[in-house]
Amino acid sequence: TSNEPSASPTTAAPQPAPAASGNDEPGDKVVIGFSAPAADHGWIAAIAKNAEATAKQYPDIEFKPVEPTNDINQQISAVESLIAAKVNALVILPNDGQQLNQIALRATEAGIPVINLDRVFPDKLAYRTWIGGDNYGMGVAAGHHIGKALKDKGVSNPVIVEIQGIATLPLTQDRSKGFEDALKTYGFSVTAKQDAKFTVETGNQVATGLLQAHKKIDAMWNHDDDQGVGVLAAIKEAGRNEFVMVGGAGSANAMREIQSGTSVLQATVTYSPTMASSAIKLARLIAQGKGMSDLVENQVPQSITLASETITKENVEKYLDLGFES
Amino acid sequence: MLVMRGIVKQFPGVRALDGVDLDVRAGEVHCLLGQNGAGKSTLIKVLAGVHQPDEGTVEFNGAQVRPSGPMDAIRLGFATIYQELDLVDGLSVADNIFLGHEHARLGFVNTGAGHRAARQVLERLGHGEIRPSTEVGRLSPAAKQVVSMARALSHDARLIIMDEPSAALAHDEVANLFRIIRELTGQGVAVVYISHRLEEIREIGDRVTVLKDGRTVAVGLPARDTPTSRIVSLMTGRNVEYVFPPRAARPPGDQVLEVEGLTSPGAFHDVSFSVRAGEIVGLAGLVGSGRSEILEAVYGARPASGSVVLAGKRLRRGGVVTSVRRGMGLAPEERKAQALLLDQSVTANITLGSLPGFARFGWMNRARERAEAERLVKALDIRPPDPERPVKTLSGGNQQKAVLARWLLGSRRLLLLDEPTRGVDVGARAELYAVIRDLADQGIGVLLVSSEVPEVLGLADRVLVVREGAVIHEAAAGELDEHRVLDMIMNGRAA
Amino acid sequence: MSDARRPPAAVPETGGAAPPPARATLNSLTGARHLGLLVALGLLVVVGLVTRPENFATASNLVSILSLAATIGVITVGATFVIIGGGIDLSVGAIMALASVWATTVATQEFGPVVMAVCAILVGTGTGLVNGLLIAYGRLVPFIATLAMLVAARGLAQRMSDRKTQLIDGEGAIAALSTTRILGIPLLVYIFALVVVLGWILLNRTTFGRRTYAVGGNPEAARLAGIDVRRHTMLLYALSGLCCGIAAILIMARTTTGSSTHGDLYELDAIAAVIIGGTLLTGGRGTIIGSILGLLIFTLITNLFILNGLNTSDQLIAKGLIIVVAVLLQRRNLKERAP
Amino acid sequence: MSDARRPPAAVPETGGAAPPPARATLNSLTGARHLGLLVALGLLVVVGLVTRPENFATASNLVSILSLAATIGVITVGATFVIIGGGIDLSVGAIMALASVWATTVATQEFGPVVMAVCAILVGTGTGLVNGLLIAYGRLVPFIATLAMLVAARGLAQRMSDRKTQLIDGEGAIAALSTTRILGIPLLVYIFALVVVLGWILLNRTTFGRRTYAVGGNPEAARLAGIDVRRHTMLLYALSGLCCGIAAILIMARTTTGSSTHGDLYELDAIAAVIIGGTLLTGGRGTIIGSILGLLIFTLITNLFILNGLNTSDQLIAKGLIIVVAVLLQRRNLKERAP
Ligand SMILES: Nc1ncnc2c1ncn2[C@@H]1O[C@H](COP(=O)(O)OP(=O)(O)OP(=O)(O)O)[C@@H](O)[C@H]1O
Ligand SMILES: Nc1ncnc2c1ncn2[C@@H]1O[C@H](COP(=O)(O)OP(=O)(O)OP(=O)(O)O)[C@@H](O)[C@H]1O
Ligand SMILES: [Mg+2]
Ligand SMILES: [Mg+2]
Repeated sequence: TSNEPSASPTTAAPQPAPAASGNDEPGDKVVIGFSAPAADHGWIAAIAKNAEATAKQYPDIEFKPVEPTNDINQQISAVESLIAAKVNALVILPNDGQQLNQIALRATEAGIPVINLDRVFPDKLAYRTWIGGDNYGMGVAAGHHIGKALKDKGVSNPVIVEIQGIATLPLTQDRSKGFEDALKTYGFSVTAKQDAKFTVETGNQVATGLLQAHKKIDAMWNHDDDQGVGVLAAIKEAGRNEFVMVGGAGSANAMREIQSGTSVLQATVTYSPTMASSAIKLARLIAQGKGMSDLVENQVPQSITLASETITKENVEKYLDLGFES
Repeated sequence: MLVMRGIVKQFPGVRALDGVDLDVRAGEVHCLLGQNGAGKSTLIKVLAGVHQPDEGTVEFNGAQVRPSGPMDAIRLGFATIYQELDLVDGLSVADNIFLGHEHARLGFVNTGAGHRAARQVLERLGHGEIRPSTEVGRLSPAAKQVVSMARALSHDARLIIMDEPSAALAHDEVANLFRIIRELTGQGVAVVYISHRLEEIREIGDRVTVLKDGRTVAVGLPARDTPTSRIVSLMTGRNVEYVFPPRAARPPGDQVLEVEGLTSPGAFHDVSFSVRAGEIVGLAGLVGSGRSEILEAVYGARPASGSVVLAGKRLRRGGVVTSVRRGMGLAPEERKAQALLLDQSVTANITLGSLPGFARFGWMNRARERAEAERLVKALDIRPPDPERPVKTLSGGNQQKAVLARWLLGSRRLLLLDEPTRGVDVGARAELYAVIRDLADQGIGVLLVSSEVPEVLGLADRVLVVREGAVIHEAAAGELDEHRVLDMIMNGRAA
Repeated sequence: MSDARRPPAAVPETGGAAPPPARATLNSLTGARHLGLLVALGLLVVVGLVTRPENFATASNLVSILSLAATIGVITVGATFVIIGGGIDLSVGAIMALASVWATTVATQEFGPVVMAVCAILVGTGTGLVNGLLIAYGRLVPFIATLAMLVAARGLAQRMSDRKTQLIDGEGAIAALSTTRILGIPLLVYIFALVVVLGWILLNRTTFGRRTYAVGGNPEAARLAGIDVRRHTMLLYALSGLCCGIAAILIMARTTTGSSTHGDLYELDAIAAVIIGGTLLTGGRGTIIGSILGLLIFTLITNLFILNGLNTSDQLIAKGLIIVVAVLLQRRNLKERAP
Repeated sequence: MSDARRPPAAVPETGGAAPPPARATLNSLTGARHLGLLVALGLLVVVGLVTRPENFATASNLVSILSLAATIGVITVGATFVIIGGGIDLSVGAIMALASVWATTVATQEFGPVVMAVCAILVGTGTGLVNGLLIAYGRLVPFIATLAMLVAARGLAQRMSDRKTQLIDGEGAIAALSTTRILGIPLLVYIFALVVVLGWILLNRTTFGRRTYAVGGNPEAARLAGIDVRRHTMLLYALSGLCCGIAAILIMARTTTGSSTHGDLYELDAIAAVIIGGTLLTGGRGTIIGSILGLLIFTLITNLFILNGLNTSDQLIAKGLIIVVAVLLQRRNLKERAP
């Protein structure tokens, strides 16, 4: 493990590179509203922080975050208040895209462009642009990494366990689907899966149980590096290291583990919270009526899916400063 | 030894004490008399540090004291037996007796020593059969009273205050209590004794102080020689004859209740009797003889085998709801635990048993409800006469009247009264007797349990003597006298 | 002694005889209790006016506060009955979730909005009835029975929905409850108000309400007074379930979805609102008005946070402090559990 | 009526008179109460043996169950005291989180593991003391005071940690509590056992324990007996806080982190364990052994689910049913709130 992680004050969000053209020149003043779930989780906290940091870089943005909450009813009220305040653009990471669809639609109807971050609204009329990670792709990346490693080792009939995040989120189901599909190409399948709740403690509890249930494991995919801290502690306590572990999201801590080379955690597949920075930038461009200068079109595209990258010991250097502190 | 002067205590809306004087000498039994709500309990609570007086002084052995809390009072050497039993149900007898002054070293309880000491106190009280390790919640009211007394004795007190200690006790137990009191006074301990039973005052008391409406109206009367009529008129401000209303002239009507072979294992067995309309049937017996259980079983509140027929129709066992709907009513023995909604108003308490009578399709007619409650508050002279007052701010006797008032509503065929005059003062008692007789005269059957034999004999038309869960004798009240009944209930001799 | 009716002379003489002051004190006490809540609410309003003068006092913000309060408000009405009746219901949020999921399954949606609404109400009431049966006749402790129901109902809801959020057609009649406005106020706020009024009437003007106080205040006395305590207890939980069913319709209208995640931790919020409102957790005392005021305080706090964009941590700290202050303003009076 | 000594004939009839049967009933009742729990535990063990013969009965699985139970077990001991004393503490999980965060800040970590442990304990006890002061002297209802503390402590924990999970050096003495084993059992299980034993002694063998029952069973009687009910109430919450502090050390050892998300919903689990264990929510009665058995039932259920790879939804449904069955096995007895 790293020695004093909390000592290194790398709290600052990664500084987004300046735009290739004159898009960074101050334009019309725009008010950007921002609503996200409660920051009780490292990844979400990084989202909120990145959004704020990026907004601060532009003197022409007035950033208006509202109370983050995990209660759908309250998030609806929060967005209502932003609509009432007549912001120029709305960046929304909904607790649940389906449940917030209605209110996003209302914002769009009120003439406010909605930038949908990460969890998608089912109704395309509800948003102007969607930007988010590729949950299915994340599962695929993890599946390929594990499939390949086990193929190389020549294992047949491997025991593969999966520790999910919150089971009721669509993103969890997408990740699992991708993982399953990728493994299938190697002729493997998931032996057991359990859901934790994105917290260190639940990760620890679920991992403890799974390690008991399976005396020999060949590979483990943990959806989330935050809960991964607890998972790793459980693995350590049980004194197990016979398997390959892959993480998810790409926290700085997970990267340090990978870098150390001594951990069971050999890789993690990214789901980067930098998307929040991009979302703010897009919101600004849309509100100011600008396009993305690297593209030919005069307007921002309708959807942008970030690729999920696989971080291993080989390429970890390159990613270290994009990693978020959980 | 103890001198209280000009004590004033104000509660929201009530001046409970309005300048009371009291002086108690070492080694005497000083009796405190007064109507329900006169302020007796409040006065002794001031002494026990439960209430802080608004005005007035307390002197003890010549020094000015001001007990600021129960702890303080105990330290001064005042021990108190409260009117409402204040025991912790979940703890054992020994733990209750020594609560707050446990046998302990460095915080660790010495259970053995505690049990030994508890046994000693209990034996001194003549109740060696109560085990120190028994959970108090499982004891009968009488046994709880003994534990309360044991607690007071366990302190090395110089003044013991007893607020109606005999209310839950039967004849024999009272005698036992008096023995202890004499023992105590012999050692120079002073006793302040509150009771509504004048004959007790005569037997044990040395001097009497009379309270009326929160004021002292007489100090230091000789307990034995003051005529009853004088005491009663001091208490009530009028002359009350302590007599029972005359029995009905006309013969009782149809059978209202017929009980056959009623049995509840462990409590009573094979009980059979009947009650006619307009008849008062009394159950006489010792505490613990099973009378309350018989009433509960008749009422359907306790499982029992055998048949209960009310007005010609057999009742399904175990259903209070049906019993009430068919015209029964029970005024239970422990008013606080079993009868009252302490937080609610007098009105809500009175009408609780006959809510459907005040409602149409479930909708309450509140005006009629209030009118009826007001009528009953007046009729029974519940004081203060404010039907909206929460019942918990009433004195004990007035609470008892509210319980009775509940069953004066609606059309009742049969009333079951368990110790209806417990804690009720002399004047109000006469009124209650009149009310009960009045009910019977209207054709209602009454089944009455009382631990005071004269009350049973004076009020009932017919008396059943209960002993150890069985009816051992039945006779018209006129054919019995107190001595014979006492002999039967104690020795089992059916004369 | 045949003069059963007492001579009037004695009456003015007695100690506690002066009823007018007594009455006054009593009333002012009750008043004071709600006064504390009103003062707390008032303070929050002042804070809102000072910090966000341009947004806070707008009609749209007030409507938004009421819409937010509606769902949990309906549940709070049911919870008030249960708690006054001496029980507790931890399963409210889960029942609401289950009702919302059941009412939005493909099979149910086919039959249209009325059937969906009826379905939600039946599921809610039925589940509440199961609680009631377990507690009243199975003699389970309410805390445990409803905790078990919480767990089981959420599990069932997840199972029925396959853990997915079930969308309702956005243009349907259910969603219209949230989008249709009369006098600028969405229908669901009217439903909330109606439930509060009916609840108030039921509690204060009917024998059912009287019995609720009796059953909670002293179950043994209620039983001996001829009240069927078990049946009543069972009905109380069914009533709470009914409220959850209605709340399910409201949340379906607001989110246009049914989901097993709806109403997470509503049980704590509802109980907190009821207790801040002055209802005793031990039963026998309490008011609907108090509960609703308590709830509005919570909602207003949230609204102020939203308007002021406070970060979560500071919000939580502030919320804790505000709760304490609000309650200190209306100190519990008279007999309470702890000293 | 001068015959002072009562004829012996009457004696065996009087209320508390017949002690042998009374005693027997009592003992068999207590026995039966725990018996119910033991039967439920036994059934779960049988299920484990049948469904996963190769994994369930292994030493390492048992150790793992105990390690899992340790953290919340310590909290349950404190919660038992509070509930027997007539109160309730909803803030346990939040206090544990705050203590874990405070003890793992950079500033604290500098001073080494002993200071970290002391810090966790002080923070826990101190926060519990604040609860106690608010309840005993500020006269707040326990439910509300500790709810406010729940909210505020989580907020403060988030603030201190800047919402990050704070890592502890994995090789340090704190983590060693989890990894060092004596006779194959990790140190933290010994700590858990020690807390249970000390708690049992405190409750059953000291005046503090007796007074806890008295304060919970009948606070007025306790006051009249000269017990300082307020002070005692305050101490009960401080004790609960102390247990949370100890639990914080254990969770730090297990997860090698301090985090504001630790202990989420522990309050419900702890209270549920205490009540399943036979302690009355209204206070005055209960046992430590019962609470621990209740907790083990919960832990065993979770363990079995994971071993058998059940999905969460089915887990929840099964858990609800098991709770009901476990409690039906040990029907609440004697005086209980509802009928
Ligand atoms: N806590 C209280 N709050 C308000 N009023 C009270 C309170 N306690 C007693 N009172 C009132 O004070 C008066 C005196 O009551 P107290 O209990 O001292 O009477 P008492 O003489 O003991 O009567 P009883 O013989 O019925 O026991 C009554 O009017 C009663 O209603
Ligand atoms: N809860 C109980 N559990 C076990 N036995 C009980 C219980 N209650 C009463 N008993 C027993 O039933 C018998 C009758 O009790 P109880 O004291 O009620 O008689 P009673 O004649 O009504 O006396 P009282 O004068 O107190 O009304 C006694 O032997 C008593 O021990
Ligand atoms: Mg009195
Ligand atoms: Mg009796």
